[in-house]
Amino acid sequence: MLDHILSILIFFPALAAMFGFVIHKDSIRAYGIAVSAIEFVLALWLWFGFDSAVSGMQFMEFIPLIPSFGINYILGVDGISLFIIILAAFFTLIGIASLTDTKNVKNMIITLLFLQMTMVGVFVALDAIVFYIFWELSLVPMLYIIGAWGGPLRIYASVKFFLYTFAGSLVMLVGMLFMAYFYYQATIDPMTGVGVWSFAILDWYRLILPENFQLWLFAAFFIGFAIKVPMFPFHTWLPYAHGQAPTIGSVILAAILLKMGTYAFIRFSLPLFPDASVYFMFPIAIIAIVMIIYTAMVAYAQEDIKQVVAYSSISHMGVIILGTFALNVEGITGSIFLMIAHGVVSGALFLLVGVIYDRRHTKMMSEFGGLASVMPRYATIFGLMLMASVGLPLTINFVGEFLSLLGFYQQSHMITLIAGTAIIVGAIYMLAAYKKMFFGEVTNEKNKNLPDVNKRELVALIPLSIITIWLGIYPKPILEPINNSVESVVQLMHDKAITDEAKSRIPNLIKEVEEVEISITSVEGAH
Amino acid sequence: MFEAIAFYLFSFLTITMFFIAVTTSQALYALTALAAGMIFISAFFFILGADFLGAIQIVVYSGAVMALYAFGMMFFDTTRDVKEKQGNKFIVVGMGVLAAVLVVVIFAAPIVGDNIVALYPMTEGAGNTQEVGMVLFTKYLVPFEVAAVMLLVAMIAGIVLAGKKMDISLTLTSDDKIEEDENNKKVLL
Amino acid sequence: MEIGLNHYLVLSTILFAIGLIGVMRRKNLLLLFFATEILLNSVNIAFAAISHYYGDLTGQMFAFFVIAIAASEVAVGLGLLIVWHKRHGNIDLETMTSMRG
Amino acid sequence: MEMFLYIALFAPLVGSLFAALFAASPKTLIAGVVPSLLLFISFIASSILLAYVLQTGGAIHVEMMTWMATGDLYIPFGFVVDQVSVTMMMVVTLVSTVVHVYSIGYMDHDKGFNRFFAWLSAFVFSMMILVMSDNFAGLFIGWEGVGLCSWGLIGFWYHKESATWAANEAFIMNRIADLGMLIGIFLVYWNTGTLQYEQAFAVMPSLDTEILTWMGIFLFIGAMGKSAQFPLHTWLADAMEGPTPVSALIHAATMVTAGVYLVVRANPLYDLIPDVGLFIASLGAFVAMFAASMALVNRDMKRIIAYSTLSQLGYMFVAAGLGAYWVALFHLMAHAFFKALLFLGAGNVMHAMHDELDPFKMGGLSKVMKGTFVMMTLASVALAGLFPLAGFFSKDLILEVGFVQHHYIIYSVLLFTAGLTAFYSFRLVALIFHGEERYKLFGIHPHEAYKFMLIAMSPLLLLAIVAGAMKMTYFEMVTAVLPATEYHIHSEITYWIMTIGTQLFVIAAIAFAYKKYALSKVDVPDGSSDMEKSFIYKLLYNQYYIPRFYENYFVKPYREMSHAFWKEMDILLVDATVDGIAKFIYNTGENTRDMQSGNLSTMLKWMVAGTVALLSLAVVFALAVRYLGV
Amino acid sequence: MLEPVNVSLESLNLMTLAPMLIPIIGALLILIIDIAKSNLDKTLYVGISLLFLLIDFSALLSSAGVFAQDGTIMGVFDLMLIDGLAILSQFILVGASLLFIPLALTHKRFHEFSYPEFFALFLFMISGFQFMVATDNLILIFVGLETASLALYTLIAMHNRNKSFEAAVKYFTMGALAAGFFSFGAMIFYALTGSVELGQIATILEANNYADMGYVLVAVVFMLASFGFKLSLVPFHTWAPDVYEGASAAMAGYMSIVPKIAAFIVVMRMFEFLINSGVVWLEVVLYIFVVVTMTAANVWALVQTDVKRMLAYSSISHAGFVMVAILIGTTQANSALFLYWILFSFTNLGAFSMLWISRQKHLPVGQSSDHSYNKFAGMIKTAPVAATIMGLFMLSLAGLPPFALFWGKLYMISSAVTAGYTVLALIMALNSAIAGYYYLKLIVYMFMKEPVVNQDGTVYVANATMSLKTIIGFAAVGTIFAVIVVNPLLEFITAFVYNSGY
Repeated sequence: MLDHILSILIFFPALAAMFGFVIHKDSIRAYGIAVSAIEFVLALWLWFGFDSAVSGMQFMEFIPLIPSFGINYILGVDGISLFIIILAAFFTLIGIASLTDTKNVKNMIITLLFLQMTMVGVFVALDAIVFYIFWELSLVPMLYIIGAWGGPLRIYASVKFFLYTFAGSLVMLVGMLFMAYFYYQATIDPMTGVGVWSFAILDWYRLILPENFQLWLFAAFFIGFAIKVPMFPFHTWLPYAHGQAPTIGSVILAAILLKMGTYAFIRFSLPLFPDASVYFMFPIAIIAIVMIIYTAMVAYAQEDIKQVVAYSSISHMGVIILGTFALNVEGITGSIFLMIAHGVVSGALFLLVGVIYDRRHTKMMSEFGGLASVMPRYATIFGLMLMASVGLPLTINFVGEFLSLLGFYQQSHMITLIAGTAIIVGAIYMLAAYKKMFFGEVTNEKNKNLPDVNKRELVALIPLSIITIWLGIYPKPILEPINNSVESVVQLMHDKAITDEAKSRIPNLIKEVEEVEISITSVEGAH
Repeated sequence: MFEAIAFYLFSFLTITMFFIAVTTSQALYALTALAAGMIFISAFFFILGADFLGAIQIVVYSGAVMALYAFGMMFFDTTRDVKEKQGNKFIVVGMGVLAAVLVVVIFAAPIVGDNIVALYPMTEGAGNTQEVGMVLFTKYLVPFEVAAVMLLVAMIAGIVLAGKKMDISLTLTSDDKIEEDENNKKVLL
Repeated sequence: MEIGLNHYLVLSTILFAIGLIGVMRRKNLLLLFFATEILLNSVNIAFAAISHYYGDLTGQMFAFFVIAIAASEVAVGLGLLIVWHKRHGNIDLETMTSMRG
Repeated sequence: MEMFLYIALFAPLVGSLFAALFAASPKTLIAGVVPSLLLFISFIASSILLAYVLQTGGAIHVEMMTWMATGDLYIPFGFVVDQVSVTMMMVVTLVSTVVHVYSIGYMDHDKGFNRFFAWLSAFVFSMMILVMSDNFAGLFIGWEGVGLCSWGLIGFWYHKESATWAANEAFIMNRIADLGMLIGIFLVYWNTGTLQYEQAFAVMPSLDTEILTWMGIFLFIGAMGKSAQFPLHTWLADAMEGPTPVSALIHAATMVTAGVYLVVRANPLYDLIPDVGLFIASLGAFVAMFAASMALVNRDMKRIIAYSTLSQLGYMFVAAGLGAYWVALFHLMAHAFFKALLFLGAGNVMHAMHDELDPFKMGGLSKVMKGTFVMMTLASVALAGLFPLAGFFSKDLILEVGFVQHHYIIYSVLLFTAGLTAFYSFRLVALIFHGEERYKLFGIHPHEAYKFMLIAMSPLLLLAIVAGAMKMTYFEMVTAVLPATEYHIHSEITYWIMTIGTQLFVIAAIAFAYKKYALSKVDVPDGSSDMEKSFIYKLLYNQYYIPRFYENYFVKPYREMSHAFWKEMDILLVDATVDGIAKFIYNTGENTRDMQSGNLSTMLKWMVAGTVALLSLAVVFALAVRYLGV
Repeated sequence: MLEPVNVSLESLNLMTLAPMLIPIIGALLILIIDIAKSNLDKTLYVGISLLFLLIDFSALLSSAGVFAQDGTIMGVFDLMLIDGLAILSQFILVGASLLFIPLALTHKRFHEFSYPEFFALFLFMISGFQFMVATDNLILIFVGLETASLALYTLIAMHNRNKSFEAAVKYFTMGALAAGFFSFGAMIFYALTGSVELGQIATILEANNYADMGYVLVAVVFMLASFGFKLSLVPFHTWAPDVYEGASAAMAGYMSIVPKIAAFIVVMRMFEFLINSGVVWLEVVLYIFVVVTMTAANVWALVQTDVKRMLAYSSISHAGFVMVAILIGTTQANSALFLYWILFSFTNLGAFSMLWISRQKHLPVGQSSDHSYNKFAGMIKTAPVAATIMGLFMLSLAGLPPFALFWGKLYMISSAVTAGYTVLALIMALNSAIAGYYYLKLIVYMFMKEPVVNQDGTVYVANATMSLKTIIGFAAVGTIFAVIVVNPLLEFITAFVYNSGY
């Protein structure tokens, strides 16, 4: 069964969702929890069966789909994707378990299960088109979740979310088609004059492109990814999406969906275009700085607690981007770890915002104040997550943030110094928000008798708190597999780099080159 | 010389007639001018040796088509002056003239006649009708049959559209009403 | 003064242009149909001329079928006009603007 | 021995978690007692470790487990108990035990009793990590940990706006410095390839001075934040919003000295870069005087002590900067004892005065609070550096260091500051304990604190008195790891002149303070006296207007800029552009849909127009081909 | 004297006529039955039509088999040309018709289906289109085109309400103008080459090395105008929205597919050789055409308030998208055209059918058109299955993977990329994004708004019968599981297109 565990992981929730249609709406929640729990167990099983020492892809599956055009159903998982998959399964589980919306629960749970399919699919796909399928498909359930259960501006927010990402990914699709075409060109057999179409990412890895081609393709992929991440200035959909989405939507959006973009950078942009990555390193780093500082400042100005968390997500994504473009093992490992960390922490923060929203039906911070005395447990968990978000050592976020910044320091001291202000500006808006909500006297009558977090909410929050601290103290089980896979990526990049600049920027880990590269010389002749 | 005189004469006549046909505000004038123009065109056919075509032109157009139009005109009662509001005449005439000028600019140059082979050459000594028949019933047998189908289609179309059955629309009548009418044995269908 | 193929082509063009003007300026549908007849007829002249100058019968064939087509169009066109006229009592195309935008 | 190390380290954590169990429930005595006991155990363990270190002269080094490992980076949870860290451990565990016990009484009536102990013990745990860690990353954990606990404790009374504000300020200010520290750590890593002290310091001599200088500067920036050096000093005074035991433990004895500890710990680095050292010393001297000057006029008891702390930290940095690491550490230790004592005494006074902080509203308390009076006076004496108390030995040593190293300006500044110190310390004592009983005007009935609190304070008193005597033992111990420079003024006469001169100067300052505040009539200042109107007074009273400066030129612009970024940039520029593109497309459709007028004639015209347009294109092209031969 | 012509029956290859004759026979049969006994139920005629279409389909299958073996077949004095394009397009023609005919079996009674003539005309029309694609002789193309068009005008008008008359008249009039353009263009080609067969024309023009470029271009202009009308390229598209709105939804869906594929084939035959022999002008003009058509139609679709009209504009945009294949002209592009159109047929016919089953005889209360967006508001609550299926079609039209149309788009854009049309590929991609908006708008209405028209959802399936549901289910399944058939389809198409020399 482990041979097909990835397919099972993808399609089990979808099948279950289909069956969900016939389940009575009173028992749908139990059904949803059961399904997502099974999925989570499967994901854990995947981890269990995963060989941490291996840096390459594992559990590969291959089914021809459109072989004549090089599109095949190829799956595989490595250290980079493994934990995001587990995270996705985990968040779906606790998302459903802590679901508080009562309107159309059945539709919601079915949608969530479909969403889970797409999320897992994105991270295990090793064929660009299969990746693209899940990437795009993930928009639909999210569109529905935001649009059907969201706030007053929900339609605007959901449509904006959808179209913005959709537009970006179409540009990316063009890039993918170019990539496949270049592969075709490179593999043209001089005897027959016929090449091989392939959208398999691992095939693409073996392709060395001339620098100017890399630049253009990098840009095409970049647009798709940057909007998803979202990077400044493509970020404006996010505050609306978060602001309007129901709690569960925000949680999954922040925890998993945003990670697709950064994951894709590591899966596509870096190994495919090492020279372009080096070329664009500094512009992107500057964007990352803007994301970090600018959005942190905007977060500080917010009046709505959910918007604070939303903008904080962008700020953190900036650090992730920075770590990714450190192009060394420390930075990339850090950024992947930070993806997971940010998933856990921001997911938890959105859940926490949801807790208070359920009670008061407002998210404006001015409505609160002094909650620490009314809801001490809530305040404590919120405080913990806040500190994690701020990047306090021994919380999960610190490991990622530290490694990301450490990694980038090798590339540029100045930029890291500026980016490092993340820890300052992050503290500013988070503490300010916490102060507004939890400190001071309870002034608003409505807040006087708010119940503290209940069991259902704790079911979601306690595990998250435990993970937050556990992985902050002992990140090794996760860091190690990530590290191994990242090392092979970095080595691949180093080997593929053609410019001296790139060769010197990307460290050589001095390992044996496993694969023989196919060098393209004929690509120039294509146009 | 004769050919030239004939060409210019009939050119003048057809152009005039057709011009009247599209500009006059009297529907009757238009119809008459059109019919006249058609007949003048058949003159060209005769000049060019396409006797069969000339005959068909007179029979079909001046005979059938014009008659149809005449009936139509009576039906629509358009014999009176037709008031047609014109927007910007300049655009209409301008575009027409421009189109003509543009094409004429191209047509002013002679065609390079190389490599042109008459696939169905006219045979010396055979009448035009004979030639036409020969080609029509070999090479163009299929289009001929399709044209027959087309005429059938046109006929059915004309009958259906002008038929009485179109007067009461089932599309606009509610189903209950239709049932009722059918039950009352009123002839609807 | 030899009358060449180009003469006929130019004549055909002029008649075609007249037809176009008619198509554009006529608001009465019946008269508009007249203009479309002119279009087809103008082409027929050219076909016959080319056929003549090349000594090839295909042109005449084409003209023959064009006439057939023109005749069929009249039938369908008049049918449509009749239906419209029955409902609206006019055949003015200015009244046909229920769908737009 | 490793077991004792772990006991010393984790006992406070256990205590904290234990108290945290009760955090949400009403006051439970056990939540205070157990952590105190555990801390005592920790103290015992530390003492055993101290004994071990003293005996063997070696260090205990353990590596508990891996924390982070990726690429070439390897960071373990490693702990080292050597002479330096064991000193710190002793100070920390001792003072915190005292403070814990004291707090049982002090926080007696507080609703957040249990929560308080959770935070307090957590703080001790962080501090232990900070001092025991064997690498920079571990240090940073403790560094941030104490920051967090400091935040929690300053803002302990979270319903008070000023407290929460001060907590956030402290946290954020520290974060600014932490960034420097982080960069310093990055520098260390990328240049030495490791973050372990031992290995890193071993590599450093082979590195470029420039790189080392940067390393030194950035690490010191970190230290500046924690130790509240100028210009990051404002948070310390505001931090006095926290409960007084917190001030005693965190903002006097332990956390604020972390910066000094860092410099001492990194002595191999700073030895290589004397220029940076000199800068540190100069800054230290400046802060010493700067802080003392503000203490002169302040009217808040705790703030005065806080400024005094600041000033003493300056002294420590002078010593550390000048390479006299062991002196700095020695003063750190001594200072911890008497300053904690002073704060706890102040706490007693506050309790007695129902949280009144203005010493002008007190006076004559010596009658009702004998024990406290004695303790505070002795602590002040120690602070002033009078023989034979602890301060004399440690502080004079720093003066000597300055003198011996020919940094006469620093020396004079420090000397002058010593006088100021004596003045403001006794100004405070005089105002609180002597003179008229002004508190009666405000209808307060002061009472002495619980006995056990006083007893708890007594170890500190003892140490404040006798710590100086341990100087030579101490010297021998720490110089096993620190540079063993002795600072002796070559000429006996100069030495005696200096010492006695200093003592006389200090005594004079004390006398002046007593004359002015204890013997003459003191009014509660109402801003009417000439002194209060003078520029200098206002300058000092307003803390050189620095907080206001920060408020006006950093905080406010930041807030305004944030708002502008949100409203003007994010919404009006970035988002509006995105929406604008969408709207443009939509409006294009809206504006051009008239093309579809529904009029058949127009439709036909469009068709002809399209054809004519194509024709024109075609003819132009064709003519170009025909005549130009394109 | 004229020599008698000896013709052997084998050389005529009469079998090439079979697929076109079958619907004609069916139509005549229907007419005869009607004469023999009137007032028979429409199911009979639907059955007969289906039967003959199926026979037609199998005839096509056998032609395909022959083609796969022997390559292109000429027949009946070389007039009929059965090559890969002809076979593929006839498959689409007949296939789409097969899907269309059962839509006549609605729950409500609509005027046109009460005529046996409707089915006869329909079959005649199919045969007309079949003739159009199975020859390269301009005369037969013209006659086939007119046969089909005249039938189509009538079919539209037979819906019998004001809008359908208006639509038919508009379509007819513009069609007459387009016919004029066609004949004028054909005339110039004839003048240039003395031939009306496209293959012959190509040969002669190439032999002359395009000496008469001016003539060629003018001919191309008129042909473009004529087929621009058929394919609804901007600015010749103006009929399309009105006609789609006026026709019944089923007919509109049908019209968005069948006439266009026939026109595409002719255009492909006509322009491909020109493009490939480097007529830069045509390339430029087609470039402008496809970009303008895609974009403008999309932009107009954005502002529509009626779903059917929106779908009309969207169909225009899709046509522009597919026109790219003609511009590019590689084998891959031409294969993409067929792949796209097959997948598009499923999806678009499905979408229009969804409108068809929600059709009411009278305007819903408070609505200004048959299928306003408002009518679909909150459909997920009242008719969840219908809403889901409709949403599916919308997503597919938007090109969301893995639904049918995505694969078409993918392959089409890829062909642009492969041929070096980078900018064009980007424009295509961005246009898909713009298009996303209006498809999404319907989804938004269906899934995210509260119902306004009625609360019980019956309105959405008012017109539904088993056969309609079957067709929609078929289209939906095809849309979802398209990925399975894409590979065999692609291989089949590529082989056919390649072996036809395109």
